[in-house]
Amino acid sequence: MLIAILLGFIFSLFLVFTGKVFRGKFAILSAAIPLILFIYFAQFIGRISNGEVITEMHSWVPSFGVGLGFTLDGLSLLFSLMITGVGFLVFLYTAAYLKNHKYLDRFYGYLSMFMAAMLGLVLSDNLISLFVFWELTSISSFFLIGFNNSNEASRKSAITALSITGLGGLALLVGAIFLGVVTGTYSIAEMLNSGIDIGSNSYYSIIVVLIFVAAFTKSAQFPFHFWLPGAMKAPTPVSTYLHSATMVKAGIYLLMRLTPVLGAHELWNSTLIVVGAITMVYSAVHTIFRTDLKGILAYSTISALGILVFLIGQGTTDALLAASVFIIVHALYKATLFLMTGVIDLQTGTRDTTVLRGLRKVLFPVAIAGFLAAISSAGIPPSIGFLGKELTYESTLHFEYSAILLIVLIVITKILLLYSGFVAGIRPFAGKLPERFEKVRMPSPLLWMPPLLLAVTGIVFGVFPGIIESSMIKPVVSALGKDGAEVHLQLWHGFNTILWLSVLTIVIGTILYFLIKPTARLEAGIAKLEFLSPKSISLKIWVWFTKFSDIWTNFFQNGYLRSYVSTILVVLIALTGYSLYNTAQFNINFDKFSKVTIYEAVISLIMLVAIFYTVFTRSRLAAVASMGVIGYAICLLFVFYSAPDLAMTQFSIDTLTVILFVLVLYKLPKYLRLSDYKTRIKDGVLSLAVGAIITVLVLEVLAEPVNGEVSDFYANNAYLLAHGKNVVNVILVDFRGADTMIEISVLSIAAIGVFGLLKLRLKKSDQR
Amino acid sequence: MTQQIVLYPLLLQLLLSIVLMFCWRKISWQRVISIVGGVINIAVSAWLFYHIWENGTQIVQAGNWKAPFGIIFVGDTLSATLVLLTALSGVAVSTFSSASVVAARLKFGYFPIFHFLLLGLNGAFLTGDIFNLYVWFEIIIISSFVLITLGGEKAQLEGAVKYFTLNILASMIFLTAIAVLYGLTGSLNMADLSMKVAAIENRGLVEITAILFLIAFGIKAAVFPLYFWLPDSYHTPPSAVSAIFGGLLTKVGVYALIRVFTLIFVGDLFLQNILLAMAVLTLISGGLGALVQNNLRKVFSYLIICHIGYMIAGLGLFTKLAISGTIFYLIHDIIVKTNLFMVSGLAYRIRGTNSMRALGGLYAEYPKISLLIAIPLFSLVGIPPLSGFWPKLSLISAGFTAERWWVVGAIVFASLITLIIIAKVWAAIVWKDKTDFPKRLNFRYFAKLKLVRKTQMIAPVVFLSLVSLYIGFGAEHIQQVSVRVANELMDNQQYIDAVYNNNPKLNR
Amino acid sequence: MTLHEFLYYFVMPVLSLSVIFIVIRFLKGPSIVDRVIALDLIITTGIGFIGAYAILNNKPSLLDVAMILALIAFLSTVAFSYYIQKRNNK
Amino acid sequence: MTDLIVGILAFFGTIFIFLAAVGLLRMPDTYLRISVTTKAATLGIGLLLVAAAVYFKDLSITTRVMAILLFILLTAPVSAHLIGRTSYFSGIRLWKGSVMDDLEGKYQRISGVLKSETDDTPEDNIVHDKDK
Amino acid sequence: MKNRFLSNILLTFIWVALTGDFTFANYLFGFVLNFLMLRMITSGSGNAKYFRILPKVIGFVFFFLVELIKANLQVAYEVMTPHYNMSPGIVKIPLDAKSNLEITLLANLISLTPGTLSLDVSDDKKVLYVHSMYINSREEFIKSIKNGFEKRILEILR
Amino acid sequence: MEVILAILIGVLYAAGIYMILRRSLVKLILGIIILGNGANLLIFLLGRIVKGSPPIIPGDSEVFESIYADPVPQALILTAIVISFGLQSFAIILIKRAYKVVKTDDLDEMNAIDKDS
Amino acid sequence: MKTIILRTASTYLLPVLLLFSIFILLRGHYSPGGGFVGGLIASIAWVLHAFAKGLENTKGLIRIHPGFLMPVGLALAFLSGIAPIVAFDMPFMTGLWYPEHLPILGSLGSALFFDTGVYLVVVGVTLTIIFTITESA
Ligand code: NA
Ligand code: NA
Repeated sequence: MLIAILLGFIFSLFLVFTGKVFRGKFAILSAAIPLILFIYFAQFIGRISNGEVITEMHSWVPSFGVGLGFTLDGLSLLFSLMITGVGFLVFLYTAAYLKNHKYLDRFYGYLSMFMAAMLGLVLSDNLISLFVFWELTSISSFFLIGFNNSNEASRKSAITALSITGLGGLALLVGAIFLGVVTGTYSIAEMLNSGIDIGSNSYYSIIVVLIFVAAFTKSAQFPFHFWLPGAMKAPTPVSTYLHSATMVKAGIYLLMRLTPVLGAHELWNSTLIVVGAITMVYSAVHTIFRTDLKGILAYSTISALGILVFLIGQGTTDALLAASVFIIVHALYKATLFLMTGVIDLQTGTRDTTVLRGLRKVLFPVAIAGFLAAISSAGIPPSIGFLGKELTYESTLHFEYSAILLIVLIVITKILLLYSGFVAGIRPFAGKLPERFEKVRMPSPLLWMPPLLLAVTGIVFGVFPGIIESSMIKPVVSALGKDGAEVHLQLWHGFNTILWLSVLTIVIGTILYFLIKPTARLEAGIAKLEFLSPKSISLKIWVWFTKFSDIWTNFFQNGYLRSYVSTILVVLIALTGYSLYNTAQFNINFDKFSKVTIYEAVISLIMLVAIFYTVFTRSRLAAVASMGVIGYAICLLFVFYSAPDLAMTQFSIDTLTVILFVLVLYKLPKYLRLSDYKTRIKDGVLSLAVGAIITVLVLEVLAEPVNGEVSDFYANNAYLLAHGKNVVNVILVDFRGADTMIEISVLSIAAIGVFGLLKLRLKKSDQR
Repeated sequence: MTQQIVLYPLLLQLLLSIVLMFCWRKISWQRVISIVGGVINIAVSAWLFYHIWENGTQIVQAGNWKAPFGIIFVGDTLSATLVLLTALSGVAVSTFSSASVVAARLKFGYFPIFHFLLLGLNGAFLTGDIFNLYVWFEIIIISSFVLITLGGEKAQLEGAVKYFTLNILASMIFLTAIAVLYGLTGSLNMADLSMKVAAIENRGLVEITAILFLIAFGIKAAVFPLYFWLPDSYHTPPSAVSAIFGGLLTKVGVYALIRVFTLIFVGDLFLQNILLAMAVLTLISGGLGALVQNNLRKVFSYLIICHIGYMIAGLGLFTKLAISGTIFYLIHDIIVKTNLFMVSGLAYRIRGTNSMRALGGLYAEYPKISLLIAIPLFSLVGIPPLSGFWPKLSLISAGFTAERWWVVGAIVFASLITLIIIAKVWAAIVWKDKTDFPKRLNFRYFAKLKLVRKTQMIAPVVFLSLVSLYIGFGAEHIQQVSVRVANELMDNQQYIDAVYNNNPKLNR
Repeated sequence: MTLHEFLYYFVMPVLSLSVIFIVIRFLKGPSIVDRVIALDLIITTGIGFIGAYAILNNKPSLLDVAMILALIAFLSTVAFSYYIQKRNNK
Repeated sequence: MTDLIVGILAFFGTIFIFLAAVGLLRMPDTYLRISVTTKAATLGIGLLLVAAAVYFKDLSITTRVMAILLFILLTAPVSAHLIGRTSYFSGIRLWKGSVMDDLEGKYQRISGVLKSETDDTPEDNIVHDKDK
Repeated sequence: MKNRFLSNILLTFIWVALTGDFTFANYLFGFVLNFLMLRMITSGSGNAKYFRILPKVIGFVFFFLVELIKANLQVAYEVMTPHYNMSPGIVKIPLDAKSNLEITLLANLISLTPGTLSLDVSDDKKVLYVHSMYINSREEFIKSIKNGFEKRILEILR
Repeated sequence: MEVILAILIGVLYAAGIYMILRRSLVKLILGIIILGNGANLLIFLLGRIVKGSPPIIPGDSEVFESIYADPVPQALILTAIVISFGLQSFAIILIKRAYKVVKTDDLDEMNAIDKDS
Repeated sequence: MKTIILRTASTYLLPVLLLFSIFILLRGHYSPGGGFVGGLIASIAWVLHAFAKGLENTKGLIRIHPGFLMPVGLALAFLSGIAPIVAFDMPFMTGLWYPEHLPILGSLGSALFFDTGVYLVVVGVTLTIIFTITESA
């Protein structure tokens, strides 16, 4: 299985180096990859339907408890087949759709990367590796949405999509980690086997909310749904593959996969039902107001995803069964509709439903595909869509809480979806062919065969539900923790409430179809309410957020060095001051200190005076001179306190520094510009606070006992072992010689720096 | 031979610097020496790492004076890892510099100073003496300062003044802290300090000292609200310089924080909370800053800050798991940030600007380079399984275990914002069509470079990309290293024992 | 009165007083030249200080410092002169 | 006996330094201050150092003291000359009680040339008014 | 050649005196050291005959010390009394001294003596400008300098 | 005396910082130097001060016979002084260079925060 | 500067100061002094010379670029540091001592070579800085 998953990655890597070959007529060869994979997964159908679960384990990062553990059960098999099957058709379709596109090879690269990631996602047993693949789907989706990279809108949509799914991805990561910490494993199988009741864990709600955020963003649930219509900027094969059949279902997959782990809890059920319901109705209503084919399909997709979440939320066996079937239904008809849209777009140059008419005359096979998909979408027998709808109604009707309300909502949704299915799949082909479309030609079979195949499959499954009943649906349901559930799929259920609801749905929907014509006016109408939509609210929040970032950043990073210094000092004062205030013990014993002699006092006084003068004089040169005085005073202090070496060095360096200053200063204007009065007061307070803290700190340290172990060692061994009597010098060249070695390096660097600074003049073109 | 192995990376860099100084004007020699020396350095550092991995912590007593009297160089797993990473980044930047740094700069000592900088970094990682650490910090400051100003015009000088002042301020605070520590214990050896500080009764003083260290290293590590020097200066020097700065300079601050707060000042709750608060604000502030920039290198600069937050968060959480996350992130970040700044240099060389508004068209013109750039960019985001992803596992787990929700929140926030920013960067420099940014006169555009120079610019990016791919895909190895480092750090007795029990042949 | 007391109670205080006078001149200026002279004299007096202090503490090694002071002090005067002349030439 | 000699030397040394300090404070113009300080301080230091040499009675100390004195004797007048010259050059006026100024008009402002006689390039000559 | 040799010897003595180590090895070391150093720095010329002038040098030193103390007392009086009794000014002194060394020595000694300060030497080395605290008459002052310091210095150096 | 020195050190720190906060680059660097002096004195004082006993083993003995000043802080300060000298000289030259390029030593005029550049 | 007095004085001060600097260097191990201060004094000697006689004269006298002293000094210090490793497999900077007591220097050891390296570096650095800045003044 590992190879199967990696195949896509390997192929995309392969394309990096051999891309040119796959840009032309050989492009179609790449469809071999999904085909092989489809066949590979198809061969497991038998084993899986016998209740077998195939697992495979590859060690990866055991330190994190992260392995490449793959599980092939009903659920993952269903998804794998969808991914590779639809994938195969999309690959074929693309070869014609983007024929001779200069980046066709890259497109295939991203597409197969996506496919591989998606397979990894659905096959992973380990939550972290699931997350890894989850993110890879987001990234490949990012590249695909932005495929028309010259188009700014396309780039923006890609970023939006990545941001939203990225948010979800992080939520998944955090949720997964929390789950991992709580259960002690990242393996879903082990979580189930461990028997830990996560529902009663105090972190349950946090974890569930995180998982929800992940699933909702990926599966475009309200209010995170708005990235999906934007993602329609991508080429149609992408919309088909990622944004209807596979990737958006990853969230659904996640919810289904975790149902046995986290489900059967009130929070789980009610949240999913509410969010699913809102999403499905909200988006279904939206479809009425769209005129762009892809726009209609995008919203109907969101609505369908809402239905799935709604069903998973119910969590009953019936509901999960309905969800399983509906996944297949939706994949088949939505992929068809998208591919069909692509053909129409390519051949007519428009996707505007207000102008598209009568295309059946020129694009007959496509019209058939569209029609079949439309009835499947509408839930009209004998399509499999009917089956899906019946199961949905049934489970909703039997749901234990608020069944009436829920059934009303789902019926409304279904009616609207019928409408939109008809608008997308039938309207472009019905009626009279306008003049402008008379010259439309039949495209290559590569373009019309895939949608037709998908559409026909939908009918075949509808007529013979047995094909999928035990081979696919039953294993899925059992994978969802409903082992041994009765699964029986059939078109005819007899005359019951559900059937009447179906009839109602079909009738009202059909009436709507004839009543409401998609018009630009309608679209403009909804646009007025746009400011209330999650999209514009998010956008507004984003704008505010960016503004805030700007203010925040410029507040701190204002370019003024002294404001930086001030901030740092404020932190220093606050922290040390707080600590001093809390812990200081003023047990300073003044007797321990040496007494003050007059000369020490005078030198200190002079130093003080010189400091003040340096600080307050307006002449630079006078400041330099008086800094010299400070230095000489310190030098004398060093002499008094037994540090002749220091005194010498201090004095020489002080003198040299003065010389350097003097050599530099004469170029500068004589006097300084001063800050205003208020600033000076503020700075003064700040500096004095630091000074005070330092003084107090020093006095406190002086009150502590002295430990002379190290210096005694130096003193005792300076002559005996290191052959020197000036202990300071012995320390410098021997005991701590390494310091000195570095120090002379520092000096050399400084000199090189000065040399470069003054001598190096770069040409304008060489700067930076 | 292996007795002194801890010192070999240092001695090698020093030797290189000296030799390069002797070759003052012979810049073609310098290029060769620097690159060949860099390769040898990798070998030496790898040897050191292997040796320490096999035999545990190694020490060298400079001057053969035993602890705590002489200066001790200690190679534990953390040090060895960082030395190895420095070597990897170093050779990449050497190579990149050979092509991207103009000859005029090379004639004024670029390479010797570059190797001095590497020397300083290695020294800081290996020393076991707190004052010696200060001295290494100074060599780092001065060499980075020279590199930042070399041939500098207005923007560069402005940046340099801020860089200089705030780093000097940090050094002063560091020095003050050392003085206090010496005043309290009479010692400078870090292992010795570890024991002596633990025995001090006046805990308040210890806490204040720790705060001083925190601020000093915090400035170097560029944590909130001490990072201001960084965004104002990192975008100004040549990209090769930014690369080594971006990759390693702030990390020395992080290293110092880790070392000091796991060895000397352990278990102060107040400080841990401060660290966590700083980490959270760093993650947020860095992210916000990066969001509003339009200069590629400024974006990366703010991202440096942002991501420092991860490492500080791990240190603040102070559990083995968290520390291992910090270490993993450190390893990842060094490689990726170095690479990113080289990428920015590449972009600059291609288009003559780093403004994201003016950049663009890489996708059409240089598809392979675009793909190459994707590796560091998305590693930075932590798109799994690229390298930035793994440490977040540890950090988030640790945050969860400690019930520090705001830390987890900040980590998530920073990850998300990084993702958005990198997506923007990608869209702006790779996807967007070439802009009508005016051609610069006499500018040596990438396309005009000789093949060997082109190779010298691309090869290091490829090299570091491979390394970061390894970090991502071979995460198990890196995680083993991180866990071992975390174990060593959380048990400071191990360090102390290594320093004291290792008797050299001549026992004075 | 011993020599020690003499140094302690007379020499050092008088030298201190001298330094204060010099510093006053340093502060008063009025010209930069006056400050330079004062600076020079502070160093010179410093040499005296060190000499007396060496006797007082019986530490001849301190005279080495005096030696350095005597040698180098002159250079800052040279530099200042150089500066002032250059500035006037400007 | 030694102590007495040391004491006397130290006494005079200190006094001369003190005089220089007072002179520096009191003298009315820069030239006079230079004049006063160079001399008094040199002598003062000399005496103090000799006191030290006598006190330690060590040849190496004595030679060191001699070296210091040599340095001072070499450098003090040179620096006095430099700073005095600079003062004049930068336009510092003589005290109002000064009786003559032979330097008037001899320095060339731009070239820095010092002539021995006043010549006919008055615009470049440095002339300052006496302090009124 | 001779001049350099003498400088070398002189410096060797200074060295030995400085180190306070009067051994043969130290003389040798000092000699070699100074030889090397002189070799490095020697550029100009200027001859001096050390042996002939040595007694004169000693005599001059005493003369100078006396002058020094005398003048210092004068200054002391000036400084300590409340009123100024001085009549300062800048005087131009024509030079007999010709070589740089002669001029410099003269100027320095004048500066060292209290109350007088050599301000500068004209570029043609013809005159020395001296600031003095007590100028009763220009001629008298010039004569005192020329007969005092200048004469003695020239005696020693020529 | 320790108290006086402690206060003096505080004043040096305060003065250094105050000058770093000024507008002039020259003052800023003077501030850094003063701060450095403060730090050196701090090390010196915290190593505890001893009057008139340099850590130089007297003429003919092999070890100290009387008290001596702690040589370690002295060695540290020496290193710090020399390092600061390197940094300072570079900084001072920077004033010159900055003045040449930016035409001012006024720091308030050195604050480009253009997001594009 | 155009002053004969300073120029002449500096001619005589230069050797004295240089001599003195070496003196300070050599005795560092026993008395106050050492490579740093020694180097500083030597540099000051040259700087003084440059002030008095002009930079070109001084440079002509030194002949080599002072910057060259930096790698030389560093190399000397470096070699004395690694000598113990190379020769005796002892740690970096282990003091190596010539067993006999020598005149002037006292004990001769690697520390002296190290200090001489320091001296050269300090001279090289200081002169490079001051000469460069004077040239570009
Ligand atoms: Na009087
Ligand atoms: Na005089």
